[in-house]
Amino acid sequence: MATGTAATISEPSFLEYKSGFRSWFYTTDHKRIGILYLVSISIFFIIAGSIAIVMRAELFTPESNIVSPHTYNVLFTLHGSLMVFFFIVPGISASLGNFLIPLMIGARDVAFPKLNLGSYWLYLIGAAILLFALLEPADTGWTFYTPYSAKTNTNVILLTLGIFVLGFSSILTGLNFIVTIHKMRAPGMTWHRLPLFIWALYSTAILQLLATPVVGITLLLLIAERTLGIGFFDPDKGGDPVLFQNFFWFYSHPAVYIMIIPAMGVISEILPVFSRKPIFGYKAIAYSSVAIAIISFFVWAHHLFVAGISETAAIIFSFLTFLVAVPTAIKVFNWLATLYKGSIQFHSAMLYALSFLFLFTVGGLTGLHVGALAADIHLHDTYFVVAHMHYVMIGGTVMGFFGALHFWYPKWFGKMLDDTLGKIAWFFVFIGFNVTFFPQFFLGVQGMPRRYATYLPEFESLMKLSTIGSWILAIGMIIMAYNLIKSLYSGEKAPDNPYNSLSLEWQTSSPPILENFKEIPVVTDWSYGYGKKG
Amino acid sequence: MSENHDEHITPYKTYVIIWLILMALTVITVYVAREIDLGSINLFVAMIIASIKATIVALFFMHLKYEDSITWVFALYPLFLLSLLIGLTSIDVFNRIVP
Amino acid sequence: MEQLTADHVHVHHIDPVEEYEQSKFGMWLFLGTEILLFGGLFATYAIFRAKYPEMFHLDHLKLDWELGALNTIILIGSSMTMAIGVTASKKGNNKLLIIMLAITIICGLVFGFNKYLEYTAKFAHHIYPDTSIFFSLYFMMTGLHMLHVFIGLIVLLIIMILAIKGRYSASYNTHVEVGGLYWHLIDLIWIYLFPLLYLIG
Amino acid sequence: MNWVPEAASSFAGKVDGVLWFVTVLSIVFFILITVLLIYFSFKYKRKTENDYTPYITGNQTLEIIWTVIPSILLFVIFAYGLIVYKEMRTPPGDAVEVNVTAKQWIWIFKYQNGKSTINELFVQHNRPVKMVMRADDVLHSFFVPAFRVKQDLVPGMYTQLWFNPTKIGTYDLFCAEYCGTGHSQMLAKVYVMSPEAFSRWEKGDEEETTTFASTKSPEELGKDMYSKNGCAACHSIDGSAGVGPTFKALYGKNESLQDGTTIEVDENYLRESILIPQAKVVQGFAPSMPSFKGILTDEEIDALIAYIKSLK
Repeated sequence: MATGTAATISEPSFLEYKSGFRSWFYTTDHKRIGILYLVSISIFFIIAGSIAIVMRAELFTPESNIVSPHTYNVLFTLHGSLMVFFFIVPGISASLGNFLIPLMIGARDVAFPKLNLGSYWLYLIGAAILLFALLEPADTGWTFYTPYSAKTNTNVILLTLGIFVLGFSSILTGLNFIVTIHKMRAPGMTWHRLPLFIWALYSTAILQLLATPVVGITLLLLIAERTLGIGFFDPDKGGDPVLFQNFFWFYSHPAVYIMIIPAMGVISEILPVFSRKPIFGYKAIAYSSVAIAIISFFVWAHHLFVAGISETAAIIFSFLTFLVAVPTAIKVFNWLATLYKGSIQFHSAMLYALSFLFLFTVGGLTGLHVGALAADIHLHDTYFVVAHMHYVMIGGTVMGFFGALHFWYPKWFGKMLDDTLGKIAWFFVFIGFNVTFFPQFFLGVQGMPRRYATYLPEFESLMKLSTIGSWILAIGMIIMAYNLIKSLYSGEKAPDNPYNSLSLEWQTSSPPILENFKEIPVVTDWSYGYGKKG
Repeated sequence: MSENHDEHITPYKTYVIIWLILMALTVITVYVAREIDLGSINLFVAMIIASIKATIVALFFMHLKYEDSITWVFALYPLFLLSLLIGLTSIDVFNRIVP
Repeated sequence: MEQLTADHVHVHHIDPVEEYEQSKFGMWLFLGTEILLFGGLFATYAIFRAKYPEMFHLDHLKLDWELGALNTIILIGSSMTMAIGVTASKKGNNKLLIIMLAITIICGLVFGFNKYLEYTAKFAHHIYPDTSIFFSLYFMMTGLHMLHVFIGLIVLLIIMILAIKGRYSASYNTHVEVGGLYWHLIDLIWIYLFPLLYLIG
Repeated sequence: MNWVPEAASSFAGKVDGVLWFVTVLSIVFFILITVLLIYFSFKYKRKTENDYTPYITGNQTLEIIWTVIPSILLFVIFAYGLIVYKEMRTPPGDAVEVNVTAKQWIWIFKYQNGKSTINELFVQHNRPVKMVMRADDVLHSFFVPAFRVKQDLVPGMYTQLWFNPTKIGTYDLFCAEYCGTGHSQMLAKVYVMSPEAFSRWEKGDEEETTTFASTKSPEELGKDMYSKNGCAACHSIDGSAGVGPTFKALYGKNESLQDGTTIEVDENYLRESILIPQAKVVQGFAPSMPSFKGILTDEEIDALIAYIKSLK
C-alpha cells in the first residue's frame, strides 16, 4: 500500500480554506469543481425526475387529462434531453471523476486545472442556453430525428445549441482525464495497480473525446438545416433522413457507455471494500472496460433495424452488437465471484452496488432481446425498449451513482451519512424502480408504442401500476435527498478512512486538504489487497 | 528545455525541403486532376497524394515522428474511427432495397 | 486553446517539462476530436459524392480552383513558417520566432481574405448554402475550416504578443509548440478539402 | 393475461420463438446470477470486524469459461434472430402489393384495384401482402403487434414489409415512430377478411355496408367519418384546443384568417378546407393539414359537414 501520507493533517480542508462566490466559481481545484458538477447535475436530475413524475401521472389514464398531447411531447423531450445530456453523461464522470481521479492516482490536481474550470463554465453556458430554450421548448424527443426536427415550429435550435456547447464541455473533460491518467500518476502507480474506477473513467474519457465531436457536427448540421436551408437530411433537397440517425447514433451509442462504464467502475470499488476481498479478475475487468470503449463504436446502427437501413447493415450491426455483450458479461461474473467467501457488510453503498448487479443484469439480458434482429422488429420503439433502457440507465448508472454518493460522502464532506435512513431510502428506490419499469417490459411485448400521450384502454392496468411505482420511487428519492442534506449539518464527523479501504483517496484527510496529499505518496501495491494470502 | 528532456529539434533546412516537396505534390495533384484527368480514378489519385502530404506534415511539421507511441495511438485512432463511420454508413446507404 | 496550456499559477508544483509534455499530448487528443468533428462532414461528402456524382462534377466546376490552389500554397507556406518559428523558439531565437509568427499570421489573413473574395463571388452568382448538396458541403466544410483559421489566428496573435513580451525561451515554449500543432491541423484539413472540393468534385 | 399479443401472421410464431428462446436463456442466467448473489450475500454476511477472507484474485479457467460460453450463446441468439429476420424481410413473389402513405397523422392505403382507404387496411386471409410505403412529411412507423411487423416510413424513400395474415379478425395498427403532436392518435385498424368477404369488399359492397348503410343519418355517418379519417387527432369536438380548430360550434362562427381577413364558416368554407386545407388557414394555427382530395367522396364530405353542423 501507499506510504508517505500522514493520517491526520492539521491544514484546512479544501472545503474550508476559502469561502465566497469567487472561491467556488473561479476555483481550479478539481475537488471543488467536482462539487459544482455534483450540485448542477443534481438540480437537473431533480427537474428531469419531476417531469417524469408528471408524465407518469398523465399516463395514469388512457386519455389525455393533465397535460395536452403537445405538452406531453415537450415533457418527454425535456426529460430525455436533460437526463441524458445534463445529468447522466456528465454525471459520474464529471462530478465523481473530477473529485476522485487525482486523489486515487496520487496527484495534486488534474493535468489542466484551468481547462477543467473552463469545461464547467461551458456546462453552465449550455445550461443557460437551455433555460432560454425552455421559453418555447422543443417537441422532437431527445434524439432530434429529422425531418421532424427540421420542420417543427418549436425551438429546436436553442436546445441543440445548448447540447453542442455541453458536448465541448464533455470533450474537454475527457481530454483532461486522459492526460491526467497518462501523465500524473504517483510514483509506483503502474497501470496494473490503477483502481478499476480509473480504468473505467479512462475508457469513458476516450469515448467522450472521440464520439462527442460527431454528434457536435450532426447537431450543427441540423441547426444549419433550419437556418441556412442546407439539405443533407432533407429528402426534398436530395438528402437522406436516415443519415442523420446514423450520425446521431455514432455518438449516442458510445454515449450509452459513457453513461454506464463509470458506474461499473464504482461497483468495482465498492464490492471489494465491503466484501474485504480482492476484486476478482482485475485484468479481465480493466481490459473489458477498454474493450467496451472500442467495440461500442461499431454497433450504433442496432438502433436503426427498422429505420430503413439496408439489410446487410442490419445483419452486420446485429452481429457486432452481440460482441459488445461479451465484456459486459465478463464483468458481471467477476463481480459476483468477488463476493465469494467474502465478509459482506450491508452498508447502504453496498446495497446500491448489489442492486446494481441485480438490475443491470436485467437490463443487460433484455438487451439481448432487442439485439436479436427478428425480436427487435417487434420490440423496437415500444415500452420494452423504454424499460430496457431504464434498467440500464437507472438500474445501472443511477444505482452506481447513488452507491458512489453513499460510499464517498464522508470523503467529500467529512461527515458520515445516516446509514439506517440510507437503507430505508434504498428500499423505496429499489421497490419503486422495479414496480415502475418491470411492467413496461410486458407493455412493450404486447405492443404499446413509446412516446404516446394517450393509449388504448387494454394497456391501462399495467400503465397504472407503473405510475404507482413512480410514486414509490419518488418517495425513496426524497428520503435519500433528506439524508444527504441533513447529514451535511448534523452528520457525525467522518474519520479519514471509515471503511478501512486501501485505495489512495482514503489515505488522506476527510475532506482532503487543498493539495490532496501532504507529500505525493509512493505506491507499492494495488489497492485491492484485502484478505489473507496463502 | 531542462537537461533531462531530450527533445528533437528539427533544423530549419528540413522544413524548407519539406515545404518544397509539399509544393511539388500540390502542383502534381492539380496537374493530374486538371490536365491528365484520369476519370474515375481521379479521386483515388488525389486522395493518395493528399494523404502523402498530410503524412509529411504530421511527421515533420508536427513532429509526430519523434513522439511516443501513445501519441501515435491517439493520432491514428480517430482516423480509424472516421473510416469506420464512412465505411459502415456506406454499407447502409448503398445497400438499401428498392421495393 | 489558450486554456490548454494552463500556466503555473495554482499548480505551482508542476515543472515546465511535465507541463510541456502534458500540453502537447493534450493538444494531440484535441486534434483527434477535431478530426472527427470534420469527420462528420467528410462522411457526408463521401456518401453524397457517391450518390450524386454528376451534381458534384457540374457544381465543382463553378468553384475557382486557381484561388483554391493559391490558398493551398499560402497555407502550406504558413505551416512551414510556423514550424520554423517553433524551432526558433526551441533554440531561443525569440526574434526569428516573432518574425515567423508575423508571417504566419499574415498568411492566415490573406487566406481569409481570399475566402472572403470567393464567398462574395459565389453570392454574386446566387450560389448559397442551400443551392445544392454540393454547395451545402462546400460552405459547411470551408466555413467550419475558416472558423478554425480565425481561432488559430487569435491563438497565434496571443502567442506573438507573449513572445514580444519575452515570455518564451529555449527552456519554456509550450504555447508555441501547442499553438503550432493546432495551426498545422488547419493546414492538414485544407490539404484534403482542396482536392475534394476544387479539383475532383 | 397473455404475455404476447395474438399471433396472427405466418411468421408471428417464429418471432415469438426467438423471443421465448432469448427470454428462457435470460431467465436461466438471471436466476443463476440472482441466486448466487443472494446466497453469497447471506452465506458470507459479515459476522465480526475481523472475519477471515481469503486472498483470491482471479482464476484463469473461470475467466475462459465465462468468456467462451456466453460468446457461443450470443452467437446462437444472433443466428436464430437472423434466420427469422431473413424470412420477415423477404416477401414471396406472389404477394399482393398495397401502397401505404403516412402523413401527419393519418394512414392512407391504396390497393391494386384502385380503391383507397384511410386508417383502415383490408387484407385477405392467408394471402401474403406486401406494403410499399412512403411518408409524406416526417418519419412514421407501421407497427402491427399481432403480425410482429414494424417498419419505418421515410420521406423521399420507399420502404417495404410483408406479412401473411393467418387469422381472421381486426387488429390494431400503431404509428411507432414519433411524428409530432398527433402521434398517439395515429392509429388504424387492420381487417383480415375471409376470401369471400374480401372479394365482396373489393367489389365495393363492403364499403356500402360499413359507411353508407341507409339506416344511418348523415350526422351519424359524419361521426363515423370523423373517427375513421383521423380528424380527431387535430380537431376536438369538446371545444378544447388542438392542432387545428375545434369542431364544436364551428359552423356559423366568424374566424379570422392568417391574411387578416375574416370569414364566416359555412358549407363552402368547410368543403374547401377539407379539399384545399392551405387555402384559408385560421389565425394561430399551422398550415399542417393534409388534403383529403381523392380520399373522401362528395357524399362523405357532405356527411362530415352535416356532423360538424350538428356540434353546437
